[in-house]
Parts: sequence; structure tokens; C-alpha cells
Amino acid sequence: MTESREPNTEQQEEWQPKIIGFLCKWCSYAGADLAGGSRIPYPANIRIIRVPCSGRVNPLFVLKCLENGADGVLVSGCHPGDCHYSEGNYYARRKFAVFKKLLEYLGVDPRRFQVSWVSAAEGEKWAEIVKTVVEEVRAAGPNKQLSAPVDKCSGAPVKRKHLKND
Amino acid sequence: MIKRLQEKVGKLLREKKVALVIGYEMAGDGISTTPCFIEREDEVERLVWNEHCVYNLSRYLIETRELASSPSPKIGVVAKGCDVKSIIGLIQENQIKRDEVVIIGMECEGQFDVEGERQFKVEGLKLKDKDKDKDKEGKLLEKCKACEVHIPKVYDLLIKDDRNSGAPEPQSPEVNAYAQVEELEGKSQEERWQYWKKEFARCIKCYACRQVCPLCFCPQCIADQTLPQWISPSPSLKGNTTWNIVRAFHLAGRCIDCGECERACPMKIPLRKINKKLGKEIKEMFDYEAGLDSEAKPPLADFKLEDPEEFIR
Amino acid sequence: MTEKIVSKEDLKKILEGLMKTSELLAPGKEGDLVLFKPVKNPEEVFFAYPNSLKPVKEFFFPPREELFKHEIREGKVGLSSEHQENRKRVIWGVRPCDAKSLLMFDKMFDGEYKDSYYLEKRAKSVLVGLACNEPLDSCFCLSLNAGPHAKEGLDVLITDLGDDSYLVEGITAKGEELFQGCGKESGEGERTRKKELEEAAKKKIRKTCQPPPDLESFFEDPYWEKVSRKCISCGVCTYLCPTCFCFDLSYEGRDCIRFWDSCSFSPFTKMTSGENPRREKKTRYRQRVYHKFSYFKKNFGEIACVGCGRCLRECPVKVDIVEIVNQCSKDKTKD
Amino acid sequence: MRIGVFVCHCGTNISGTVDVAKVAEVARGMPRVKFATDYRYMCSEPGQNLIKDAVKKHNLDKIVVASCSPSLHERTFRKCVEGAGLNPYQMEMANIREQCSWVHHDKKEGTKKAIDLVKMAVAKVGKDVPLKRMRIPVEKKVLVIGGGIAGIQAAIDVSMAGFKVVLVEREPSVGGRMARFDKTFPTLDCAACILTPKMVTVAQNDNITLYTYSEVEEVSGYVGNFEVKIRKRARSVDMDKCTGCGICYGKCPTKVPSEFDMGLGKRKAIYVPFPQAVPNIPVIDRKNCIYFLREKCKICQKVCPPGAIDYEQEDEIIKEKFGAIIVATGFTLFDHSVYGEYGYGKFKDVVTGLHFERMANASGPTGGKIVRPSDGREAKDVVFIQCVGSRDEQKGLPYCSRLCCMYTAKQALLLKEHNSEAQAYVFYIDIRAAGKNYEEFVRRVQEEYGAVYLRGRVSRIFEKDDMLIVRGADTLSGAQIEIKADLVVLASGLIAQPDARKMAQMLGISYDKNNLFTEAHPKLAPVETVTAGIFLTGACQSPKDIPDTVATASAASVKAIGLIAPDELTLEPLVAKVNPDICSGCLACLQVCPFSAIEKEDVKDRLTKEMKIVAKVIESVCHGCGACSATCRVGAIDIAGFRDEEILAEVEAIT
Repeated sequence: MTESREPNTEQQEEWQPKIIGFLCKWCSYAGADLAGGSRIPYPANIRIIRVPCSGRVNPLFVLKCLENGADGVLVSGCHPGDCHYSEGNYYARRKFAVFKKLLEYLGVDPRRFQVSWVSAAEGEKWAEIVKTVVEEVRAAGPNKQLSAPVDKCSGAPVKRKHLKND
Repeated sequence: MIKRLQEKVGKLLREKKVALVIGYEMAGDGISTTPCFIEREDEVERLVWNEHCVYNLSRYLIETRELASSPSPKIGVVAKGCDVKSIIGLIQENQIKRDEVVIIGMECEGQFDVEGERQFKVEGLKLKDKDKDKDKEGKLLEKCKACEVHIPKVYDLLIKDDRNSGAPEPQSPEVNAYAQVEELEGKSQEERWQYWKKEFARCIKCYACRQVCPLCFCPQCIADQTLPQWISPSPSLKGNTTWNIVRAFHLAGRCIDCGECERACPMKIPLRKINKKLGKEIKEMFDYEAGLDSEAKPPLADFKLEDPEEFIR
Repeated sequence: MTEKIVSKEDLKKILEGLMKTSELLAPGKEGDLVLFKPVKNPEEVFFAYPNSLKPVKEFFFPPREELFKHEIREGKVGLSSEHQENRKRVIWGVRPCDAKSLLMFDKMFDGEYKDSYYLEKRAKSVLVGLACNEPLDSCFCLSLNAGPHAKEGLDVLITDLGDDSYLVEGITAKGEELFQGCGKESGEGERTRKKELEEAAKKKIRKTCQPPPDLESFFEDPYWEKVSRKCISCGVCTYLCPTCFCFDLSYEGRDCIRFWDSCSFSPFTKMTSGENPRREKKTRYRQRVYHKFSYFKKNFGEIACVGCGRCLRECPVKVDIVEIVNQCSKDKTKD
Repeated sequence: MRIGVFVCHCGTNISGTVDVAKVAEVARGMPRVKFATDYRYMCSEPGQNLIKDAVKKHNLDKIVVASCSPSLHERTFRKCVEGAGLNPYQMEMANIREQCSWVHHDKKEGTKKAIDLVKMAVAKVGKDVPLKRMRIPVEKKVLVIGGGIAGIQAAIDVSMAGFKVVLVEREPSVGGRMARFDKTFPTLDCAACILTPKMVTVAQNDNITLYTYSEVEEVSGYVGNFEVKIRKRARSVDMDKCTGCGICYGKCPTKVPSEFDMGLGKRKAIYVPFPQAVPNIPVIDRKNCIYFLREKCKICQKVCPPGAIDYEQEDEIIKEKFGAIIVATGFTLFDHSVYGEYGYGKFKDVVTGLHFERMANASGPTGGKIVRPSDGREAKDVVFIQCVGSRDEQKGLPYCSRLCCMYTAKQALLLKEHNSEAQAYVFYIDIRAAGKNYEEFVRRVQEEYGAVYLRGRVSRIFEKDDMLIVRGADTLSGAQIEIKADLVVLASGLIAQPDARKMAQMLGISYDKNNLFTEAHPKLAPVETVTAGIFLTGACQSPKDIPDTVATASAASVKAIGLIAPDELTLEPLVAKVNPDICSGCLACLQVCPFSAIEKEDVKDRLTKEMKIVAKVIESVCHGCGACSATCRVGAIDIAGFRDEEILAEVEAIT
């Protein structure tokens, strides 16, 4: 369940893109750790979810993120041939190739869903990718597509009424 | 054709080769057909074959498989070339066994669009009158215009069309099967989004698209699950879009383009246009076409080292 | 009750006026579909159609409705709910069958249990009927105590007399109010014309629904397995049915949402344990028939069907509930 | 549910950029969180005790630790939580150091992100279910890949503990690079004198099976139960019959450059690479053997007293099971031909350190004389150039090869010992002599042996009057220097074997951008890999000198022994699980599983009571990668520890 919104002061601040990253724990997550270990700074807009493998990432996760209001999603795994499970990233590559085409065809901004290969040795690349993705998503603006508010049947304006307080 | 169909089915039933035959019979309106289930030889008269046999009856094979797996008899199914593709898909994905089904293949010159009927609902005109105004080509379903399987690729019995008996199989016409997809691809991203937004907004979540689909055989659709709740069960633009994306994605590399989802949709969302797009991409990227080989690995459960990855940073 | 003759021009003016004073919903074309929607331009209001694809129930019992929302206010959990503005709402062009269906909804939502969400919307709505002159082959309202020109449930009924003239019959005060100060007195000729149209329309309705009086005794018959076989368990018939009112509740984040449900769906009666008393298709289809033709009648004195024919027209595999119900009695007598 | 949140300062590593007290305060208000606090070092004993005490005092059942990367301390805190009587898998970490405080500088932003990360961990732990570790039998045998000093030492250590070892070496003999060295720094022991006894031990120990001239071809299975295919290449000599008399290679008419001697000497087509080879059994180099080229000759067969020559011999494939694998595949030398200033590898008298080793060796091709390969004249003035390839990001390697300073010093010394009139000049950038007695050694070379050390780079080498002119700068004096040299010895960097990447992919271990194998943790797990049951030793991981190589070999052996010593292995329970109620039986999961851990099963449906096909996971084979789960349309397969619900809870927590 979602947390209560932060106080109003937060909302007045400039909009910041919210990006969710799904990182395989062997390569990309380790790459991000290396970026940390090497103190390579990058924007704080990304929230990382650790998964065993890029092949674990169900495209529906991506959809759920965008539907829930994330402005961008980044899936990152090992380079081809490097998968700790030898094949997981190959399956991921196929799935996301198709999924990306589908989203683009439906008119979803392609900048909102990105995929990268980052190895455990590529701390610098990781930082670069986060920078680029954040910039691109910032340019794309807030996600108003898949996270659009619910459309009402009739256009009648609504009022909110408190029912009870406990 | 009808006569031969009835005879053959009668024989199958008489010889106890099948327990049940799924076929078409006339609907109450006297024009269109409806699926029927023939169990006794004296019922075979009900079977018909005409240009209104749009339904993909392989959908019912899942529901009748219990019958088929019982010791002796099999299930007979009347199937057009396109329907056979979904039967291949069902065998490929372990839903039925080839030797449990008797495929009664029909040579098919194409099925008619029920759009006439739709017009009739809007304009208050009679279907029959409307029908007269259209030539045969004009009434053909969109999917039939680019058909390459007038004669099914796999069958146990083939009922040939009387009109071209002995004639070679009709050549597939020079129709661009992806014309509609390409038209949409040519639009800007924002235009595409506005287009689909409007279409998805109409969705009422009746799941007719799913229920009619021969390959939507999951015992419990992900849309019906609550823990976690992947797809909001209520109709709203957000949930509708998610549902439609998931539906399309779950058919990626599996859809055999029978077009049943689009036909069944009461809100007339152009679902085929999405399925077709994914079919096109999978063919281009992975050189795979669904419904041709029951031994093939489904493309999303497979990979090649040289698969495209330009989209990956 | 007053009767008036108004011209097409008059109707447009009235529509224009209503657009300003109230929320106006009327049928319009969306592609090849006829759907009720908020009127932005009176020219777009559609008159020549047999019936809208979706019944008007969606305006009283929306497909998706937020009942309440959990909120944290000053550190405490509270509830709040959305309410539509209490502005007058005119639903224009309602067919008599759909109007009648709302009376059935009333029995459900305004009976022993009062559903405030429903009643709020019901109270502010005025239903302007449009008589059917061209019923469809699939219509069967006559056999269900209704008809193409029936007034039950409507506030006012308009009949297209041809030649750009319309007969307006006031039924309730709030209905009559809409047409105040326009049109002219109706004459004998026009009344006769309307009668003729009504009779002609009735004649066109050949389909009849005759459920057997002893449906209950038929419950365990293998008949249901046979007739339900081709049903694909989608929600088309129930969602497009003007009298189906089943719903489910679910949380979306902090919002408690009420949304349509369908007895056709296999998880309709599925319980947390996984147990599902209506797992088999035949039991679900039977439920639909019995609910409409037996249980509702037992509870509320009427069959829960108005004969609009949508389920017959829109069923993806042409399941014909009328035939199934009628046939059931014939089969019974045959044995 | 009662969740406890523990926020670590990590000294100032975290608290420098993240307001840890605020994070704990906000955490206190998160759903189901009953206790939250911050502490200076959560991983320390007092920190862990703080968690244990809080569990007791506040009756907590699930724990979130907001600290460093789970790769570092997940195990620590799982253990801690287990010690507190909780299920260790109901602990989640929020990585607020590597992925927050170390990469963001703004305290407000860092704090905000840290709060989100904690929120995600709280949401995930809320969905976590208790998990139980699995136990599987273990194969009590170790495979060592590579028969250099690393592999030899590892094999000996494992065998000494009483376990069976298979040692696989690609070359005809074990010994590796060390066998080619003359003397070793800083003690100047002769390499052969200290290596040969170990080589013999390997050959004679009953617990060690030696496969030389062999390669590992396929590795499958998993920790405790690896299945390995080894190709034993055809030697064309029957090992059982051969007595090692050496008549065959004495008589063989074909001479080819010896790889062992770096091309400085010759060997025959049937040969042992060096006199002390183990096993002392020749091989026929089929590419150069006259019989294999033209089906003539057969001299070796004729002269072989026991009739051991077998031209028909074929490669043999050996399949064996192992509990653990030690990788000791070593290194190769950086190819200096990329450098124009050193003559693009074209000058015969510009050689590598390894050439020098062979020349310095009394049993080497030159009989212990340091000569010019071009004309065989004894070298007098020798220039040594350090950092060839090493520490050069443009054309070479980003890293320091670590032993070149030392072996150059040693070679400067040896030069003088072999020829008292010789003079060594050493161009260096920095002298790295960190090691026991290393600095002293370098100093001795300069002071006692008169080696001239010049701090600077060589800008050009060119040939003039059959001498080499070495031009360079002495940055300390600021002078341009030109040396007329007989020989130039390059201290080429150490790099990964050309097929290292292939090896890593076969083993499923990771490697860095230099193709050096990556350890599980640079400090705390230096000989482990991320793949359980596979260990590293020697220069395949990073350049190492002999003492370090031997140390890591013993370390890897201990790790391997520790793994196979118990009869059963405890496995992480983070594996896939099928919900047979909703499985459609399409078996796409079976097709994507990289480990063949899914099989088909016929079951009776719990509700319909009808028979149906479903997927079933073989848990001990499953690695928990999740490819099946993401492929399953119906969502019937989930991965323990990374369940859909858990991942979506994380998503929902921050959206």
C-alpha cells in the first residue's frame, strides 16, 4: 500500500523524474556497487530493485512501474555471454525486444523504458547510463501515459466528502 | 461440400472414431452460423459450411480434452486453414495431443465480414439488403484477404471445395498483410498514443477477447489473480491499457491471427492490429511464425546469440 | 399528461438549452458504434438507431465506481468518498426497454437496501425516451410486459412521426418540464399516426420469450450442459444486459472500487480456498438463466429481462438465451 | 507483523551524506514498523547485538538493515538475525551506502533516497516468507584446472587433506611458467630446484590424478555436484608403455622452435618440453611430425624399445563429477608489438623477460649465456625497460603487473653474475618493491651489482651498426640519454590467457574488463568466485608472484576442502516453486531453464480432480535465476526471495 504523500512543501518543488531500475545481482547491481565504491556520482533519481537475473524481470514489472507512476524504468543485466546463469540475459533480450516494440507501437514514449548491459566492472558505465536515462526521462516529462488518472464515465465534476474519522 | 462434410462426420461417428465433432450449424437469424457439437450420427444434418463460418472452433478443444483423453474416442473438429494453426499451437504447448484430435480440414475461400450486420445495427437496415450491395471481395474479412492457407497444412480429412475440385490451390493474393500495421507505424508516437488511448478507453473488461482466443488457455488468467493483482479488475483507462498490453504480450509469438479477439470484442477495439504487429516483429527479429510447427520452441522461450540488441545500451 | 408536436428544429433548441442547464447524455456515433455520451453538439445526437450498444445502466451503476478512499488526516485514518455534483442530468433517447430495466434496478438498489450511490444518480436524472419504430429481429420486449412504445420508467417519450415532426408525451412532471413552452398541441391525425407506428413496430417483433412456469424442476437436467457448451464464458451478455447488476469490490491502492462482475466468469464464485461451487460452465450459464427467469421473479415479482436483445446480437458465438429458455419448456413437454 | 529497521552510519561513510537519524525517524512511521534506530557500525559485534537485543525487547519478527550492499553483508545480517531466533530470510537490506551515500553528495537528496530505499526494503520484508535451506549430497573430489605452480600447490594441498584431486594441464607437462624461470627473487633459489619436487609429488601422490595434454571442455551441474568433460588429447605415445628413455626424440629428424624456450632453442616433433617434465613422457606434435604430414618416417616407432608409439591414438573424453573446482589457468605476456618506440616487435635483440629467463638458465637454449638472439654474441650492455604494457591505459593495460620491478631487478643481478663485465641499465617509472625483503633486494642490485636505474621512459629504440640505440629521458637529472645496447629486455605486463573469457563463460564465473577472473569479494572472499564451488588461484585472477600464488593456492584448497569435507551441502533456498493449481502445463519454463531444473509432472488437479500436466522444479538443481518465472504467463512459478509479490511491493512502496 502506498505511503501517505509527503507534506505540501514537497509538491511545490521542481518535478524530478522517478526512475526504477531492475538490476541483476551479479553484474549490474555489482557494477552499481562499484560505482559507489569508486565514488562516481550520478543523479539520485533512480531506485534500484535487486533481482537475481535480468531474465527474472517480467515485462509486467515494467508495466506495473509505469502504471504506478514511475517516469522511467531501466532494466540492466550482464553482457551477452556473461550471465551468471549463462542464458538468462538472452531470454531477457528477446522478451524486451518484443515488449519495447509493443510499447512503442502503442505510442508509449520509448524513453520511459530502457535496457542496458552493465558488467560488474563497469561502474563508470553504470553512472553514465543513469545520467543519460535521467536526462532523457527528464526531457520526456512526467509520465502521463500509462499512469493516467482514471477516466470517469461522465464528465461531471466530483466533490470529495469526508465520511468519518477515527 | 456440406453433404460430404456431413457424410464424413457421420462415418466418423458411426465407426466410433470420434466421440464428438465440433462444427458449425445455422444460427437463429438464418444467415450466420454458430458453433455446434455433434455426438450422434442422426445430428449430422445440422452441420453446415458457408462464408459465415468465422469461428475458430479449436478454442473448444481445451474444454473437451477430458473427453478426448478418455480411453478410446477422439474429438473431431471442423477447421479452416487458419484454425489449424491454433491447433498446432495447442499441440506445441502441450494442451492437446495430436492423436487425440481428428482435424476435419475445410478448403476455405475466405470468410465474410460481419460488418454488414454491424451496419445494420447502426443504420437500421436489413442485413440481406446490405449484403446484395457488396461484391464478394468487399465482404471478405480483412484477415482472409492475405490468406495463405486456403487448404489447411495439417488435417486428417480434407473437404475440398466443389467449385475448384481438381483445380490447384488458390494462389495467395498480392495483399500486404501488414498494411494496417504499417499505416499506424507511420504515425508519430503521440498520434499512436492518442489512437490507442481512445480505443482502450472503450474496453469494458468483458474479456471476450480472451475467452474466444484458442491460445488463452491459462487455468487462471493473470488478469483474474489478486495476489499480486497484476491488472486492476475494473475498467479504467489505466487498467484497460495494462490489460490490453498484457493480453497482446502474452500472445506474442503465439498468435496465429485468427482474428477472433477482434471479432468478439463488442466495443470493436482493433486488437488484430496489435497482434499482427507483434507477429510482424517476431518474424523480422527472430524469423519465427506461429502455428506452423508443433515441434518448434516458442520464440520467447528460445534465443539466438545474434538476436538483435540495438535497443540495449 | 400533455402531448405535443415538436419539430426537429425544436428538439435541437431544447437540446441546446439542456446542454447549458444540465448534464446532457445522448446517443452518438463512435465509429460504427452507437454509445451514450455527453453531448457537446446537438448535431451529433443520433436519432436513427435501433438501440445503443451499451444500456443506460452505466450512468446509475457505473462499470467502475470509487465507493470510498482511505485517507490519513492529521495522523489518523479516515474515509472519504467521491460524489458527483448534484446537477440535473438528462438522459436523452432512452429506448423503452432500457427505461424499464431501471425499474428493476430500483427493486434491487432501492428496496430493502438503499444504495446511496445509485439513488443519488437516479434522483438527479430525467429520462427522455425515444419510441422504437424499427425494432430488430432480435428484439423480444413484447413478450416481457413491455413494448416499443412503452412508457414505464420514462419521464417523457418522444415518437418520430416522420416528416421532421415528433410527438412528445409527458409522463412525469420533471419530464414535462423539459418541453415547457415549445411545440404545438397534437392533433387527432398525429395521435393516429403514432398508434399506427406503434402497431407496426409491435408487428415487427416476432421473437417471443416464453419461460416455462416450472423452470425450477428443470434444474438438474442435462439440458444445461448441452446448451451451455458453446458459451465461451465472456462477459458480453451480462455487461451489455440492462438488468444485470452483479458487482465486485476491490482495493486499488487506498481506493475501494465497485466494478461490474459477471456470472459467466469462471472465478465469479471462486473463494479464497480455491473452492468454486460454479466451476463448471453449465452451472454458470444455468445461474444466468435462473437468476433472470426464476429467482428475480420469485424475489421481485418480475422476470429480470426486458427483451432488448443485446445479448443475442453481441454474443461472440451466438448463444440465444430466448431459444434456450423457450426450448427448455418444449423439451420438458416432449418427455 | 513487527518489523525492525536498523540504520547504519558506517562511520561517516553513510552519515556523511545521509541524515541517518531522520531515516530512522521516518522509518518508525512506516507501516508495520515497530522499532527503528541508527548505529555507528551495524556490522560490528555491538551493532549485531543491538539487533539481537531489539528483536527480544520489541518482539520483532522481520528485520531491515539499511547499510551497505547486500553483496557485502547480506550473509552477516542473515546470520545475525538467525542468531536472534528469526528466520534468516526475513531480513532485507537497503543499500544506502554504495547506491546512495557514496554516489550522491547532496545530503537532502541522499536522505530522501535513503528513506525510499528503506521504504522498499520494509515493503519487501513485509511480503517475505520464512524459507528453509536445502541439503544435498556432495561429491568428495576436486578438479584443478591448470598445472602451473598454482595448480600444483592446490592439488598437493587438497590431496594432503585426504581428498581426491584431478589436475588438468593443457601442455604436455606440468610446471607452467615457473618451470621456465632461472632463479627466483629475492632469495635467488633456482626455480627448478624448488618446483621439481612439487611436480614429482603431483605425479606420485595416489590422491592426485594427472591429465596433461588435456583440456576441460564442458562444465555443468552445480556446487557439490559439477559434471565435467575433459578432453585428453592424443599424445600418440602410450603412457603405460613409455619408459621415458628419450631415444625417440633423440632420433627424430624434425626440428621446430621450442615453445618452452621461447623460440630460442629447438625441439623435435616428438618431444618432452623440458628435461624435468612431469610426466616424463613425450608427445608427438602432429602438426610437424613427418608421419602425420606425409605418412612416412615412423623412426620413433622403430626405435622405441617398449613399442609405446601409437599413431592411431585418439582423443579421449573423460567425464567426472566434482564437488569443487579450483581455477589456476595462469597468465600470458603482453604483446609489445603495439609499441612503435620499441620497434613493433621487429628487432630480434629486443626480447621479453621470459626470453631472458631461458637464456640465464643453465639448462636453457644458450647454456646459461646471455646472448643476442640476432647473432649469438654475448650481451654486455643490456637495457631493461619496465612497465611494458602495464600502467598504460592508451595502448596497454590500466593496471600494474606487480612483479616486473622485482624480476627486472633479479635479471639485472643475474646478468652481472653471468658476465661480470656486463652492465645493466633499467628504465623505470616507479619502483614497486613492496614485499618481504624486496626493497632490500632492489637496493642490493643497484648498490652491489651496479645496475643503473634511470627514472624515465624510453622514447625510441633503433638499430645502428648492429647495435641497438636506446633513447630515453632520465627525469631525475633532466638529461636526455642514449645508450648503445647489445640487448634490450622488456618487462612485459602480465595479462589474462587469450581464452580466459571462454573459460569463464564455461564455468559461469565473472571476469573483469581485462578478462581477469573476478573474485567474490576483493577483500573478504579473494579466492572465491560468485559461483559457489569454484575457486581462484594464481595469475588468472590478477598478476601474482610466486609467494602470492602459492598462498592463494593453499587458500583456494582450504576453501575447496571446507566445501567437500561435510557429507552434505547446505544450499540457499532461493529457488523456483510451481503453483500446480494454476500451471497451464505449457512448459515454456522447461524450455528456458538453463539448468534443466524443470521437469514435466502428471498430477491430479486439486479442485477438478482431473489429471493434468504441470511443471515441477528439481530444487537442488535450480539456481533461482528466475527465467522460468518471467516466462510463465499465468504466474505459476515464483522465485523464493524474489517473488512477484515481493518485487511489486518494492515498486508500490515508491510509486
